[in-house]
Formats: sequence, structure tokens, C-alpha cells
Amino acid sequence: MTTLTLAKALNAGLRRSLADDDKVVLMGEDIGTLGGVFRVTDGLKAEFGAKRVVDTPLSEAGIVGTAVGLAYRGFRPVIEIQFDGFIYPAFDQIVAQVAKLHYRSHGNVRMPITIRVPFGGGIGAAEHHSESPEAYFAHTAGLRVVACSNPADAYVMIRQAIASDDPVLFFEPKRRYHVKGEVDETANLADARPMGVATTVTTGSDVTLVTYGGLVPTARDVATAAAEDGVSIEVIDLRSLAPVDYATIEASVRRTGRLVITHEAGQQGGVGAEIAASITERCFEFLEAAPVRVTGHDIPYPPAKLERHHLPDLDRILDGVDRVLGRPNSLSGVEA
Amino acid sequence: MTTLTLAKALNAGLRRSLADDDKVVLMGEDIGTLGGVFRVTDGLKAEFGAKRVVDTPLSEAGIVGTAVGLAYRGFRPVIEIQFDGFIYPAFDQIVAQVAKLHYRSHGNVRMPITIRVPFGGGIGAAEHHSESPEAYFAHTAGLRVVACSNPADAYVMIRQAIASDDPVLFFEPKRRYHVKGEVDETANLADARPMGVATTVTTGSDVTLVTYGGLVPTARDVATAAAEDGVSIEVIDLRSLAPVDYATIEASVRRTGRLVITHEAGQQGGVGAEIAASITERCFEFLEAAPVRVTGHDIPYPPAKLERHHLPDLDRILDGVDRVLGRPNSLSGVEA
Amino acid sequence: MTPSDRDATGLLTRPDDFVQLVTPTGERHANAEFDPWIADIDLGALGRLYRDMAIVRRIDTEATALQRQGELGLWPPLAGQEAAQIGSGRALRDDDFIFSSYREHALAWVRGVAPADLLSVWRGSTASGWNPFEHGMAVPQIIIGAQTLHATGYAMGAAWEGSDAAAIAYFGDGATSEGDVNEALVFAASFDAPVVFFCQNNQWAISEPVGLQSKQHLARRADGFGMPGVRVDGNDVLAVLAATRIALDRARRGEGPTFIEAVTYRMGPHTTADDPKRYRTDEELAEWRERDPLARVLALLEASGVDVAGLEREVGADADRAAAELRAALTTIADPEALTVFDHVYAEPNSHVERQRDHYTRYLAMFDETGAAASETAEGGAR
Amino acid sequence: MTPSDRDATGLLTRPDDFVQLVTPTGERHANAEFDPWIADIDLGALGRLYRDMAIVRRIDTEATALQRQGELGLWPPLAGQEAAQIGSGRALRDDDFIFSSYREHALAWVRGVAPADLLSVWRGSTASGWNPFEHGMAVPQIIIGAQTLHATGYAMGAAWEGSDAAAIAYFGDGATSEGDVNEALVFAASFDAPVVFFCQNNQWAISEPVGLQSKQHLARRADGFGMPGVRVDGNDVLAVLAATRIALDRARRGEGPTFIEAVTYRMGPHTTADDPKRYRTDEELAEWRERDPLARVLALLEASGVDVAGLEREVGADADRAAAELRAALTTIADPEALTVFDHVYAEPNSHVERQRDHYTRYLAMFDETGAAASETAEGGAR
Ligand SMILES: Cc1ncc(C[n+]2csc(CCOP(=O)(O)OP(=O)(O)O)c2C)c(N)n1
Ligand SMILES: Cc1ncc(C[n+]2csc(CCOP(=O)(O)OP(=O)(O)O)c2C)c(N)n1
Ligand SMILES: [Mg+2]
Ligand SMILES: [Mg+2]
Repeated sequence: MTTLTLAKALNAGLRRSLADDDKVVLMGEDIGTLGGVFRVTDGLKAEFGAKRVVDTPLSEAGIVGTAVGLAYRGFRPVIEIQFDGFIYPAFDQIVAQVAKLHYRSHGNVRMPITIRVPFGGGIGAAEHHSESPEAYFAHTAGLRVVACSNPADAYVMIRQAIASDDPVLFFEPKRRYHVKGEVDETANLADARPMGVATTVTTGSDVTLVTYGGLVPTARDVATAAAEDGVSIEVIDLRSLAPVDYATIEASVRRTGRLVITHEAGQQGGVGAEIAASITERCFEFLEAAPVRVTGHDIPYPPAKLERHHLPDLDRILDGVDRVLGRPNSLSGVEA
Repeated sequence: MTTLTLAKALNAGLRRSLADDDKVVLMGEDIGTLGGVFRVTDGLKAEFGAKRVVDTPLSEAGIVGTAVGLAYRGFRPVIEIQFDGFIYPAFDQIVAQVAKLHYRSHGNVRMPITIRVPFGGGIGAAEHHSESPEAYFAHTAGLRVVACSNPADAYVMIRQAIASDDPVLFFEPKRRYHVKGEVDETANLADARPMGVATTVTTGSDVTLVTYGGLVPTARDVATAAAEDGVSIEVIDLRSLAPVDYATIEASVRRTGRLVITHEAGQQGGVGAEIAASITERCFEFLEAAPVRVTGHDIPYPPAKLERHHLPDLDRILDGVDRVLGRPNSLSGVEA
Repeated sequence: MTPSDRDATGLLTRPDDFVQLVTPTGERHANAEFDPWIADIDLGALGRLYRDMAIVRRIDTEATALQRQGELGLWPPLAGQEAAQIGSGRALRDDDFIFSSYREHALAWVRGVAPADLLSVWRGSTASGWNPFEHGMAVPQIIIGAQTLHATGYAMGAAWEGSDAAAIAYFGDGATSEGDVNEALVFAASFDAPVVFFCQNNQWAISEPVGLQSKQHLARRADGFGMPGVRVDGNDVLAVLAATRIALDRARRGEGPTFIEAVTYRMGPHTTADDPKRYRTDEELAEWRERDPLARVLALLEASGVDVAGLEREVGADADRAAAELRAALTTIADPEALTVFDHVYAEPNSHVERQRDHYTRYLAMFDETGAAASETAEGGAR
Repeated sequence: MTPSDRDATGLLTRPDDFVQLVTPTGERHANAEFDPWIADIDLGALGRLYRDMAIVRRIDTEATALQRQGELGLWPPLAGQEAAQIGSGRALRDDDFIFSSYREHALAWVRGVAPADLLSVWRGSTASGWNPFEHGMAVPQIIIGAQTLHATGYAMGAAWEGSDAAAIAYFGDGATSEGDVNEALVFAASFDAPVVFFCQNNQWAISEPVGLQSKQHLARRADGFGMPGVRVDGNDVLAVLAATRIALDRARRGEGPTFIEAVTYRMGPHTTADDPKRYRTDEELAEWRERDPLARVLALLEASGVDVAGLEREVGADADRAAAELRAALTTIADPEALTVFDHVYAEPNSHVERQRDHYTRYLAMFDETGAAASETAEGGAR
């Protein structure tokens, strides 16, 4: 076991993938000499050379589009999109090419492309640097979408994503890059929990609280705070947003009868909408209350000084817990 | 009253908007001389000239990006995206610029841009010509998203969209372009139903069936077929997908206790997910069963000969109705 | 389009405006730079190039007819662009990889794609007709320009592997306006990628004349991105062959990309769904008919003493056979099975798709039991 | 970076490689084409250009310091690019419209943006500092290259209205790789839009040297799109002023767009979050310091007999005042009210946003009642 930050765990996972398979190439803006603006690729160009860790021209469609060509040639490109808000110029290549080529080619052409996206807010950044675009990709057939929340997962999941023959949107909670944790660099990938399987972070019996990425530590705090208040919360870290591991959520909700979902992305059509709808379909008779969503507002990401009024935090999630429990809450007395 | 096809109703609405406000300009590929591949802009270039009806170079980001500049200059650009599947190259300009500029500029810069998108399948077309990308935009704060389903609405709604000071994604059900209907070209826009308000197409008491665009006529057929079977269905044409007119749906579901939502787009994170989740939040105690979604599969749009196995149709929606009613259906006996 | 419009569109066809080795009337121009690259093309080889062009023209005509008869959903005819496609296609080595647009049926022919595979996608029976790796050719790309980036990335990868194989990207005049194509030029130059950008300037992007996309010759685009650009008569199979060979040689030597503008003309509609009368004149078409890519080769062969009547007969018979094979192949294209809609969405098991497949299987089974068919509903959605 | 790398990057600064009117040591080169366009710039006017540059440099230094002190969230310094920004900015007419990137603080200065408005966005207090229509300048654009299309559309609109106002788009060397910028060139050429593409080639895009984006001078990009491209010494305020005036004049006469590459250098970090030592050498920086845009103007003024010491004193006092005003302005920037997060999402009433605002209002009210503050939670999300 080594203690690593989440960023360093990713770095270690990338290094390992580069070493294990010479078809793995890293591509992105400023990932080589600089080591990435978050230093996630630090040192890798020096170690593997400029043909394995490739500083690209400044064009996101170009990066993803050439990665498609590299995949045709048998490579496994791992792309860094510098910030969440810069993925949109590549949207067409991702949605119309990366996601569809395996289908279009009857399985002949594989797209083992990993697209790393530092995502989410809470770092006081400028516009376009704090977005949570994951729902766009979860709605896109042909893509897998995952989000890591801690160093141990980061180290394993990035390697699983790279090893996957399907394209993976890999979301990294940038505000947790510096969080430290134990990482087992010796364990076998084959023994690891598949990236499609969710993790139960804390067990509980009153409310199931589902989240992913940067809000997982917050959700754990929620469970702690609620416990003091006599409420037992089961926190589930989704890890995979598409497909969702419904077996785990379902089993939990059947016990708790109450579901809260929280994410930074806006509510309208967010990942929480799908989970609320799907769990309602699957567990209707078990639900004691409607699933509650605690999300960012449906607004453009606000200026830094206002982001705490946008992002779900401990109090807002606790308020959601109160809502699902029918306890006094911010909407008490309000007609739904 | 005139009898017009949906395409001709749009043409009439565009003509009227061009005549009423000389800041309205139409932009797109092949919309001028050719009149658009669906002839929706037929004759307009001849009537208003090449500076009002503008054939643009072949670049969707360019079209939307220059429209942003035109909006800065006080114009009201109306863009035609030739087919649904060609909107993605413009995604960045739509999501990062069109949607956010009003917010970014504290309301100083308005983006009265209408983006017309012929959408959906059922026409036996090639890849990328039958998509339903509306959920991407409904998830994007700052945009309004509407879909018309009949000539009368088309004529009014396109004018409302153009007159709106907010950017509007305007989805046109391409497989219904040739459907005819009565259009009142003399009525006052001020008296028209606001485009944000849904329409109750048929009233009913057993099940609320919500849809939009090309499936509205199908839903009406469903109501007719179900009626023969003794089931009374209330069909709601959403018209606005963002924001959704929950007042109308809610009032209906409080009476029926049962909700079915159908759309062509995939299920995962589709518009139906948001509506199912929101209605469950708002009407939990009134629901007799979990809301049911009947949608396209979560697959890339399949080849033409398979599209009937992808698109919801009369039978599949009726099966959804059976499900929500707890009658024998395709999933009877299957664990949810 | 008025003549002055035409000037503005850069629709210039003076021989001094591009490289032309064979004039429309079949005269052979000497060209010191290009001639060495086609020194091997004797009269026999020229006859074979003619044969290629005649056969693909015939296949194209047949496919257009099949579409009119309702056998295909759509067909984008290549008529007029035979020299551009055959000239470049025959310059390629087997291990070069082709990333085409939707109109490059002649490339599929060059690469031995079976008739049924060529038609199946346009019939709507399949998402793609062939295995790209069996033919060294990606399946058709409909998103304008997207494939230029794929070709560039493929070429980067080939070079990184130390191979001297090249990639070639086919795209149209309209495509040059898309961001993707320009980004491909940036990447290709930056990485010295062994890729050839082959632009068929067929004067039109559906109803839009090339002058709306650019006031400059498209080949001039190359220089600003740091690569050579060459403008050839795209209706001159020898000029195209030579230009493509030069570009491929450059690529193989590690000197990077080349941009070729092949000036040609789409003689038919954009697709079978298009009506070109709405936007272009009969006179324009007539002018271009005089620059037919096949006619000039025949004229040159005749002037060189070849028994052209005999060649035409022979090739005509081959073309008849190809057309018959195409028609026959139709019957071998099976309608796809319902549940194949779920195949290949992912390469690895996916719980969500499996669940939907399972549900839909149960749904279909209901009809088996009751005897009804999903396709026979009032609405059906089918076509 | 090794010297040979540098050559490859196109980092060429020989005077014959671009238009230079004033050398780094203050010599004035005659230039028959450019000189008439700056005939009005007498010593007084030159002194005022110097003053502009000195003041914006001081503002920039002060803002950088404020960021280091935690008063700003981020600051992208312009140091080194004063001549490029002031030279072009002072060429503009009031009714020309500026679409800038994030580093063009000098343009905001030229357009009279108040200090508090300049800082508020970098402080994180607001989504944008000023009303674009009050200053003829759009708010900063962070998505690389996006603004070039906005400028083009604005210019198209201005021309359609019969106005002779122009638009100018500022972007960097890195931006030239983005599809948007290339599409902007396509549209501008196609519609003869009165727009100036002003590329500040400051040699770096964060850590990436310009040679990674292009092996060709960026100004050469223009020709292939059908517009003139001019490469000027971007550290020479007179050359920049003249080039921009020429381009604007062309635009006003309806002759369409021009591309200007101003060869300059970012002397500081990319932003205050960046550490340039990771990717570039002290020697490179030292070389560029010798080409300082301010020093050469002082040298020229001195050689022309101006009391430079006096000018420096005077301008220094103005700069001190500007810096003090900037610092003072900070205190006038109010922290935004919580509920303003919901303002201006839409221009028209929107039921969904109103509902969320209403809910959040009730949520906040809970804390008022209990005395707790949302911002004082364990986690808070604040910074
Ligand atoms: C991104 C995108 N936008 C629009 C279209 C619709 N479309 C199909 S072909 C075409 C014209 C293409 O012209 P060109 O590139 O010259 O190729 P050609 O058809 O002449 O071979 C257009 C606009 C598309 N397929 N993809
Ligand atoms: C679409 C997009 N991709 C990436 C970024 C991140 N980014 C910010 S500035 C920058 C470099 C820009 O370089 P250049 O265009 O030369 O401008 P400069 O900063 O040198 O003025 C990058 C990559 C961004 N802001 N937008
Ligand atoms: Mg064309
Ligand atoms: Mg730069």
C-alpha cells in the first residue's frame, strides 16, 4: 500500500498502463512537457517519450478525431480534456464517431478510447472550468461513463478504462485531486471490482444516498452528520454512470424505501433524473417517498463567489434527506 | 383558415416573421436557392433576398457562431440545421455561447436565436438522419427547447420562437412534414397559446400519455385504440421540453394516477426520465403505478430496415399502457 | 448561375490553372514534373484505367436505377468523378488505408468490396457493408469532414509504428469549410503524418457552389498549414494518378502530408433525393460533359493506335457483367433480424443494453404467441 | 527549448520576416506601404502611445500582485503584448466592436472600462465586468477561438445594415488550431465581412510552443482562405497601428477581412496559476526582454529629442494613479447576493428557474430562522 493523492494515483495508473501495453498513447494539451495543468501526467513524457505522451495542437475535435484514427490503427488512445468546459468542441467526434463506430462497423472497428475529464466545481475557478457535463454522455448510446472519487479507485479504474474495448468517458473530481488515500499498486487488475459495479461507502437502513465523483466525501459526511441525528444512511458511490449498477441501488432501496440522489450537474435531465425514474420503475412498491434529487441549479455555472450557492453541500443534502424522510425541511408546507 | 402541410405552415410562419421584422435573418445550408432539403424555406430567398435568407458555408459551428455575432448586432437569426445528426459540430457554440451569453453578460446581450432542427426517424433514412438529440439541449441551462407536432402549432410556434428573446431549439418532426392541417394565418400572435404551455390532445381518465413531436399523432391513435378496449387515455402534447409545463401534466396525473411517457430518443437520460422523476416528486401520493417510459432503445440509430424495431409505435405504447395499468404485458411476470 | 457568378466561384478550368496531362480531346501534354511518375503507364495500363472507370460508371448507373426502382433507400452517384477516384485509388498500395466520404464507390471497387456489401448500407439493411480491415477502407462517412481527422490519426499511428504505409482522406469542396478538415490539416502538418488529403472539388455541395465555400482555389489552403497543395484536373486520370503517387511518395519518405484538389464535376444529382435543376443550368452540365473523364482516355488511346472499338466492346461486356452481378447481389442481402438492433452497441457486455434486449425479446414474443406482427400495426414506423 | 527547436517553431524575428518600423533599439525604418498610415503620429502622439502602454503594463503588474495577495482568483498577464494591444486598439473607431479573448486588458483600457469592472470577473464576483454595448467590446471569451466567429457574424450584420463599422477579433497563436477560427476565416471571406483577425502570436499556448500548432507563419494561413495576411512585429506599436489601420480601411471599403499576425511574446506566466519555468528557458525570456515594446518607443523618442526623463516621470505618475485606482476599486466590488445566481439565465420568465429560485429562497430562509449560515457548513463548497 502506498499513500497517494488522487492525482498521483491517476498518474501511477497511467504509468502502469503505458508500461503494460505499448499501444497505449496519451494525448492532450499541455500533458507532455508541462505534465498537464493538474500534473496528472507529470513525468510521463520524460519516461515514455513524445510518441507515447503527445502534446497536441489546441483543438479538441482534432484530438478526439485523430484518436479515432489511432484506434483504427490498433492504438488505445487516452485523451486528457483540459477542463470539463472544453469538451464541447469535440462533441461531434465523440457522439457521432467514437460512440457509434463499433456499431457502424458491425463490431469490426473497436474504439478503446479513454477520455479523461477533470470535472466539477468547488475550486473557485473561472467560467467553463467547473462544469459537470456527464449527463450528455450518459445519454449517448455506445459510450461508457465512469467517475472516480478516491485514490484507490482512481488507480484501478483508469487502468480498467484503458483496458476496456469500449470508449470510456472518465470523469475525475478535480476538487479532490489532492485528497490522499491508500493505493495498492501490487494488486491484480483481474481481481479488482469491475468499474461497472457501484460501491457501498457506508451501510445504513433509513435512506439510500447515491452520488459519484467529488460529492462522495460530502455524502460520507452527510451520513456521519445524520447518524448523530439518529438517521442511518447508506451511501452508494455509483462509479459507473452508464451503465448504472442498478442491482446495488435496488437492493439498498428495497431495504431503506428512501432514495436521495445528489450531483453537481443541473437537475433537468441530469443523471439523477434517470436514476430516480429507473428506481421508481424497479422499486415502486418499496418506496416510502418519492426519490429526492439534490443537484446544482439549472443555471450556467455561476461566478466563483457564488458557487457555494450552486453546489450541493452537506446542509443541502441533509435538507434533501429531511425531505425524503418527511421531516421538517425547506419545502415543508410547500405544494410539490 | 388555410389547409397546409406542417412544412408549408413553417414556411408561412417564417415568411411572416421575415416580413414583420427586418432583423430576422434565415441562415443554413441549402436553404436559399434550393429552399432547404425539406423545402421548408422554399421561395423565401426569392422573396426576401440573399441577405435575409442566407446560404452559408458548410460548417455548423460557423453558422451558430456567426449567428451569435449577428445577435450581438441586434439581429434575430433563425438557423436551419439540415438534419438532427448534424447539430453536434455546433454543440460548443450552442452550449457554451448561445446558452450562456445572456447570463455571462448580466442580461446585456440577448441571444434571440432560433435553431430549427428537423428531427426523428421513421423515414427510412441513412445514418445521422433520424436522431432525436433534444435531451442534450433540455439539460442545458439557458436554452428553451420546443417541438411542434402539427401545422397549426408549427405556424404559431415558429413565430413565437423567433419573437422570443431567449434562444430556442426548435424541433420539427420531419416524418410529419407532409401531414396536413388547418392553419389560421390571420390570428394574432398575442392571443396564441404560449409555446411553453402543453396541449391536452385528448382527455381521458385512466392514463396520462405524454409525448411530443412526431409521436403525437401516434399517441392519438393509441388513445383511440385503447378506448375500444375500454381504457380512457389523456394525451398531452408537451410542445415545450424545457421548461416543461408541469402544471398541465400534474393536473392530469392527479386525476389518472398513471403516467406513460413516450419519445423516440433513447431512454437513458431522455426527456422522459426528467418527466418521470419530476412527476413522481410532485404527485407521489397520487400515483397508482410507477411512470412508464416507452422510448427508442439506447442504441445508435439503426439502419433503415430495423428502425421499426427501434421506434415506439402504436403497439409498443399500448404495451406501456398495459404495463402502467398492471394488465398483462410484455413484462408480466418479470422482476422489475 | 450566371457566368460572372461562375468566375467568382473559382470554377476555373483553364489548363494553366491546374495540372492537366490529357486534354478533354485526348491530347497528351508533357509535364516534366509529373510524367516520370506515370512512366509505367503504357497503353495497356491506360486501357485498364479506362476499364475501371467504365465499370464503376456502369455500377453507378445501375445503382441509381436500383434506387429509382425502390431497391435502395438512397444512392449518391459518382458519375463524372471516375478519374478522380480511379486515378487516386490506383496509386495506392494495398496497405494504405482509405477514409472516404459517401460517394467513393470507385474506391470500394478498387478495393474489391463485393457488390452486395457495397449496396447493403444504401439499401438500409446494415449499418456498414464491409469489414474495413479486410479492404483497407473505412466504411462510408456521412458527417462531412470527420474522416479527415481519422485518416490523420491513422497515419500518425502508422508512422509511429515505423511503417511506411499511408492514409488517404477523401472529402468534397464543401467539406473544406468544416472545422474538422482544417484541424486535420493542423494535426497532419504538426506530426508530419503520412496522409494525403484528397479533395474532390466537384463544384457543388448539394445546391451550394464552391465559390460560397471559398474564393480561393482550395489547393491554396495547404500552404498556410505548412504542406504542399496541388491542383489537378480531376477529370484527367493520369494527372490524378501522378499527383497521388507524388503525394504518397512524400508521405512514405516521412515528409508529411499533401493536399490534392482534383477539379471535377458531379454530373448527376447530389443523391437520388436531389433535384439539381433547382440550382444549376443545363449549359453548365453540357460544358462539363465535354470534359468527360472517360471520353478523353478513349480519344488518347485511339490517337495512339489502340483498337478502341474492341476495347469498348470488351469493357462493355465486363461492365454488363458487373451490373448484372450488382443486381443479382441484391437478392443476397438478407433483411436484418429484429434483435440485431442491439448487436455491437458495445464491444463488452453491457447490463443496460442486455436488459433492453431482454425486454424487447419478450415484447416480440408476445406477438409470436398471439400471431400478430409488430410490423403490421396501424402505424408501424416502418418503411 | 533548444535553438533548433526554436527555428522549427517559426519563432523568427528577423526584420525581413515581418514588418517592423521601429527596431528594438529605437531606430525608425522607412516603409513605403506602412508609413502613410501613421503620418499623423507625431512625437506627441507617439508619447501618448507610450503612455497607454506604460499604464496598462502597470495595471497588469498591479493585478498580478493583487492575485498573489488573494484578491483575485486568477489573472492572465499581458506583459510583453502592450504594443500589439495598444497599437491595434488605438487604430479602432469608437463604433468598431471588439471581440477579445481573456488577455486583452489593454483593449479594455482603451475602451474606458472602469477598473472595478475590469477586475470583478477575475475576482470571481461576476460573470462579466461590463456592458458590452457601453464599451463596444464583448466580455472576455475563455473558449479558445469562439469569439472569432462572433466577430465575423457581427461584421456581416454591420455590413448588411450598410454601416462601415468593423469588428476585430483577438486570439492567440494556439487558437489558430481550433476549428472555430478556421470556420471564421471561411465565413468572413465568403461574406466579405468587415472583420480584422488579430492574432497575437506570443509564441506560447500555455506550455506549447507555436511550432506545435503550425510550421508555417500564421499570417500565411490567410491566403488560402482568400484574404490578405500580414505579419508585423507585434512589439512595434507603430507597425501594429499601421497594419490595423490598413486592415480596417479595407474592411470599411467593403473589401472584406484581413488577417494580422502580430509577433510578440508573453513575458509572464500564462496565468497566475502557471509556472513557465517548466517549459521555457531564462535565455529565451532574456532575448525577448531586449525586444521590449516600451523600451524601443522611449529610445525613438529620445533619439528624436524628446525629454524622455520628463515623460517617464509624468507617465509614471499616471501609472501610479491607475494602479492606485485599481487597488481602490477592489473595495467597491461587492460580493454578489446569493439569489443572483438565478438572474439572467433567461431573458424571459421561465417557470423552471423561478421554481428553483423559490425553493432555494426557502432553503436559505431556514438558516435565517435558525441563525446558521449556509456558508458555514463543514464543507460549504466555498473558497
Ligand atoms: C456535418 C454535416 N453537415 C451537413 C451534412 C449534409 N450534407 C450531406 S452532403 C452535403 C454536401 C457536401 O458537399 P461536398 O463536401 O462538396 O461533397 P459532395 O457531396 O459534393 O461529394 C451536405 C451539406 C452532413 N452530411 N454532415
Ligand atoms: C476550447 C478550449 N480549450 C482549451 C482551453 C484551455 N486553455 C486556456 S488558454 C490556452 C492556451 C491558449 O493559447 P493562445 O491561443 O496562444 O493564447 P494565449 O494564452 O497565448 O494568449 C488553453 C489551451 C480553453 N480555454 N478553451
Ligand atoms: Mg462537392
Ligand atoms: Mg499564445
